Amino acid sequence: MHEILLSARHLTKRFGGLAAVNDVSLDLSRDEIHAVIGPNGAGKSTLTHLLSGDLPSTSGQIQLGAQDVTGWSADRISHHGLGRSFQKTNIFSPLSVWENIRLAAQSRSTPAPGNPLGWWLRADAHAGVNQRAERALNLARLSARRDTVAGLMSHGEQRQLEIAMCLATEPEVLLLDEPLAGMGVAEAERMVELLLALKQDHAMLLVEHDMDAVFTLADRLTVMVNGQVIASGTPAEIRADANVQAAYLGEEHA
Amino acid sequence: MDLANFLIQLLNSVQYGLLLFMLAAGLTLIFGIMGVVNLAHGSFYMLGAYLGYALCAAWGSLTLAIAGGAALSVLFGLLLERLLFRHFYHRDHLDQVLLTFGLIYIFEEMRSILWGDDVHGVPVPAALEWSIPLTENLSYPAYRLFMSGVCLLLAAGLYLLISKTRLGMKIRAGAFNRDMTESLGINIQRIHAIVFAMGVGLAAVAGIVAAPVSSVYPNMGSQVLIMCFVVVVIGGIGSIRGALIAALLVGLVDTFGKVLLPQVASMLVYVLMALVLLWKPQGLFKQ
Amino acid sequence: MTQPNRRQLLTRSAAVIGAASTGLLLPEIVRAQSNKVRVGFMLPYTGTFAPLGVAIENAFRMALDEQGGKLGGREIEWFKVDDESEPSKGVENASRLVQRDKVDILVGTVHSGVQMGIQKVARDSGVLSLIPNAGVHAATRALCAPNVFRTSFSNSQPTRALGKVMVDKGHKKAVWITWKYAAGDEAFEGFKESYTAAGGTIVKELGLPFPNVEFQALLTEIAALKPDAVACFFAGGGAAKFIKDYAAAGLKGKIPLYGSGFLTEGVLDAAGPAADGIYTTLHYSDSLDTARNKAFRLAYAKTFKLQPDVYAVQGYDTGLLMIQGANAVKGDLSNKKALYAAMESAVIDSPRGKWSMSKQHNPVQDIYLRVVENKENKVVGVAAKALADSGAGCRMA
Amino acid sequence: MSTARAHLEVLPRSIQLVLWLGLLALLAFPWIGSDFHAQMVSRMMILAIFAMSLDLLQGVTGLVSLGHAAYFGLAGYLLAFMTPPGEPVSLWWTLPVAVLGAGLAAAVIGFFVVRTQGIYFIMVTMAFAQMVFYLFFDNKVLGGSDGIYINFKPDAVLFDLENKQVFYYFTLACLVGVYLFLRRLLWSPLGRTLNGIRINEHRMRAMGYSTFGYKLTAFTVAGALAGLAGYLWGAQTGYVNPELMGFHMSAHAIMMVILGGMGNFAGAMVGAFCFEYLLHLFKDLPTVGGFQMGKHWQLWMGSFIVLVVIWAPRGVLGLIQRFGGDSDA
Repeated sequence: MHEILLSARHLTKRFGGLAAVNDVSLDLSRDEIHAVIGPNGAGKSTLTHLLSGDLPSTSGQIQLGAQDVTGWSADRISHHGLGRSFQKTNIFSPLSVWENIRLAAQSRSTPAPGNPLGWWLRADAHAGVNQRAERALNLARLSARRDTVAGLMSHGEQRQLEIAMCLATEPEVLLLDEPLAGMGVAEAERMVELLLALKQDHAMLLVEHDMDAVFTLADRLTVMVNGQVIASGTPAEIRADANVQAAYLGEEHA
Repeated sequence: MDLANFLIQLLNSVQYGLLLFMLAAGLTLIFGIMGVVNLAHGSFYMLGAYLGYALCAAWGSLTLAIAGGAALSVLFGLLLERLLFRHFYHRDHLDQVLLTFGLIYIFEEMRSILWGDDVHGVPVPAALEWSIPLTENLSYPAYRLFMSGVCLLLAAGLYLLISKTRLGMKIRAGAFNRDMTESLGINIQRIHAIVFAMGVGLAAVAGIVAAPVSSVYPNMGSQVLIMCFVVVVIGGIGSIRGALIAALLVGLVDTFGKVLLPQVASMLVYVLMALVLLWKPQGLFKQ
Repeated sequence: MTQPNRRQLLTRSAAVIGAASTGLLLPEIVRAQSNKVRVGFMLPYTGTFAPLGVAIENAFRMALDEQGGKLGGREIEWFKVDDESEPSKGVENASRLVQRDKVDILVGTVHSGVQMGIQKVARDSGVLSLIPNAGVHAATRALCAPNVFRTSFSNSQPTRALGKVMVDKGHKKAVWITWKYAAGDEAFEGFKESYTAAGGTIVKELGLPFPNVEFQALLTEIAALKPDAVACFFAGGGAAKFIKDYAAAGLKGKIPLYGSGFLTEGVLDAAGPAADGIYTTLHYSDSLDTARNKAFRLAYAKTFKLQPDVYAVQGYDTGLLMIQGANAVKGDLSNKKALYAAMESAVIDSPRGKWSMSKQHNPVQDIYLRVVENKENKVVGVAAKALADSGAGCRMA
Repeated sequence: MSTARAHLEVLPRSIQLVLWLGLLALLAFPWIGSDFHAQMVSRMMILAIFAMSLDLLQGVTGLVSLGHAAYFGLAGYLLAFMTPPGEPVSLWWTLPVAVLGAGLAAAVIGFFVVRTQGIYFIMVTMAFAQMVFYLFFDNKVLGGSDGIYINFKPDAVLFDLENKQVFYYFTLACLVGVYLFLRRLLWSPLGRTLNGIRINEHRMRAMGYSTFGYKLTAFTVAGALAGLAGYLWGAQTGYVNPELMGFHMSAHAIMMVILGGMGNFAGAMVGAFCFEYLLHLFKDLPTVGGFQMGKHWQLWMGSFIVLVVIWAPRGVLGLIQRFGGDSDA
């Protein structure tokens, strides 16, 4: 089995009485896409927020590589090699595509806020940052849209930009929250290709509804219903699993 | 500070707190519920006080002045909302700050042109001219008790209106998500007009009711403005209950600050506000 | 809007800048030097002290009009600036009159913070500066100057006459209360000096932040302390409120209230019956029973349809002082030595009674004891005869 | 698809032109205008520096501070405390001390204030500024409500600041220096980060920026630059009082930045000059037919502000752009 990059043990998140995520444990290994599926409101997005540090967990433990990152802030976790994209497009609309990606890339090599050097140097003259940004731009196949204002692009392209900004921080672990949401067939195919290409030396957690994409991409599958994991395993095992069918998949995939 | 004195000071602080709530009530609606940063709130209070003085002089009775003042100020509020504020609900807080700061200048000058720059007094109605003896040389003016009564009535009325009536429900819905409420077929424009006019009316009525005690003088609004924002923000923007509790708290700190720590009395209220905001960044009772 | 060519763009922007800068220069070009006396008013025409600014200007002009509207035989050109009682603009507004309008005489102001700004400009520029109201001590003490004359009072003068009066009336233990700001502290200095000298003891010194007007807490404190009497310094809207709260708290009948005259000046119709029986000391009273005062009040009321107050009297006296000075040098205001000498030795026949100038250019004047009876300050007697300010620390250059 | 760069960094040509013309006018002014106007314009320049320092917070980082005058006044007071009554003090060490002092105060207050968001940030900055105001207003040791004199302008050895024209050009140099520093800062890593925080702070955190540190740095730098302006104000007028830190001064700074147009520092400068110039203009209005126009200056000033906020949402600079006909505004 490949090296485990991210593992969660008994993760729980309560909002008052409601347990949005209830005692969930899962592992993410290198070179593997681990998809999390489940009906709306199953707690998938909440899970990503817990793993990325956007939301503090009520209980449970998160391990990123060798480091226990439970309770860390989102920016500290990000610095430890976790990149994430958002379900609702969350980009810098007035800025150009290049500037969006460059800002993400800059987060990795920028002087401390208080250091006056960081006030005087020209941000876009930093070779390392530019190189990282260029790589992410090409990986996400957005080179043609380099100087376009992000807000003016199509929904699909903005989702690609989300991925590019995620890659620009050169993370080892990728949390992708419904990257295919709202995409046309052609755009979705291109995105699936992109995700497959990214598989090497990244560990990816994919939250997705598009069953075809999930079954082509995922090496492991976890099904969540009402905040709990009801089944986890390879796509074949999940397809054959009785209670998954009953709770979620329905006949056509039987 | 023996017990009797302490109890009287407590009464003073409660009375000042209730007065502060009455002054800030209009702001809880416009700033609290509708989210419009209304720096001109002090000016509405001042215009109300001068209006009350003028009506009281003309009609001779405070109750008539309150009624007349309320009606006129609500009309003025409706007009102002129609002409100006209607275009600013979606605008950024900064534009609201700029607009209302300009209005402060305009209203100050309007008052100077209409009613001159002199200090005036509004007589306490004869029925409330007496005082209740507390100690052998201190007694409590009945009018202040009347004012506290009005404040409590106002607080209860506002609380019930906002949280228990259908109109209140629509107001809260509109404040929470304007577009969703509009799509449900509720005429949000009318709701906003009503709430804004009520906010202006409340500020003006507060001016009239407080006039017999505070007397009426130029630029009186600016002294009240900052204190009203302090009350609304400490209470939690949008919460009527929060504004009442915060007003009582500020009344307490201000009253006992003057008596016990006179050297730092002026800073205490702001220290309180800073502490509350740092402890609970959304104020005490934010929904 | 098609993309305009460079030339068109250049002209438009230049027009904007050109208009702005000429606007700045315009007043400059008009300012030809004429042989009129240039008098500049720097007074509050907006905000809380607006009525005081108007009263001072009215009375000053009336004093000059009574002498034919001339100063030492020369016509007068008037300049005005609204100081808004805003201390942060004090120096800026004063410089406008002194440097831009090149006034020969600067009359102003009311607020002591703004007065400090004027004092700075007056000491630097040497312009003849007449102070019609602000009682800040420094103006005729540490920061005194030969070209600065005050026709009103120093903050401690009225209260220096108060101490003895209260002890004479048998009040051995008193509480002092005022706003915590410069004018309040300086008024207390006068009261403390005179009251302790006359054998009284100050039980407690109460203060509240300026401009807070919520007095209930301190009134309760006073009731608990049970002093023989209360002495205070308040002015304007806050004074009216203090009088009403004091009476409403039932203290009016039980603990007599004394104060500097500004407690009951110009606020009696706002304060109403609550003010009756309050004893105050001030260098003037509406009901001063002298022919001079009656003539002045009649003339003022006829000209301006307003009842004059102490601020009008101070404005009027500023006019009288200026007339004496200008006539002594026959209008040649540049002869500063003779002008200042004449003004220093002037005796002003004022509605408040004759007064003369101290060496530090602050009035040496009688302070009257007054009591409020149905909205009027009745003169009861002279609390202090020819009282002069100490002028400590003044080194007249 | 227009390839508009983020409008912040690159100023449209019409605005660049206005700035160059403005600079020329300012350079030539002392030779045309009188002493008083030179002082008035140098006061406008000082307020322009103050407005630009607030624009770093308000326009670039999206933090609206209603207490920015506290650091402006504080530096003025530091100069007053450092200047002995009898003789001038050297500019070369007092200016840095005042600026660093104001920056330190901004850092301390900022540490508490920067955690809050939105409206609460506005209110808590106002609360802290009122505390600083009353600290000086109530204490006679710190000058009390009547303030303190600064009897001598700082001594600069190389040039004589007592000479009004020299002081004017020194202020102009500070203005241009601060403007260039801030324009340059827009292109620096800190500038780009603050820009990102204004647009989408949540995403910035998700990408690995500890936004608290950056916002605190912006607050401190803005406080220090406000200190520079306060120091110059104290040096020029020679009189500091608590109102310099008051609510009105902070509110006027916000007016200037919004009026001029936010985010590119040119707007803050134009806003400062317009605001001050109009105040003078309206107060000087003649008496027309017995109606003293000048006395009611508040009416005209208030109306102007309301008109600008309705018809020129992006401030005077927005107007100049439209007036100058730039298409990619």
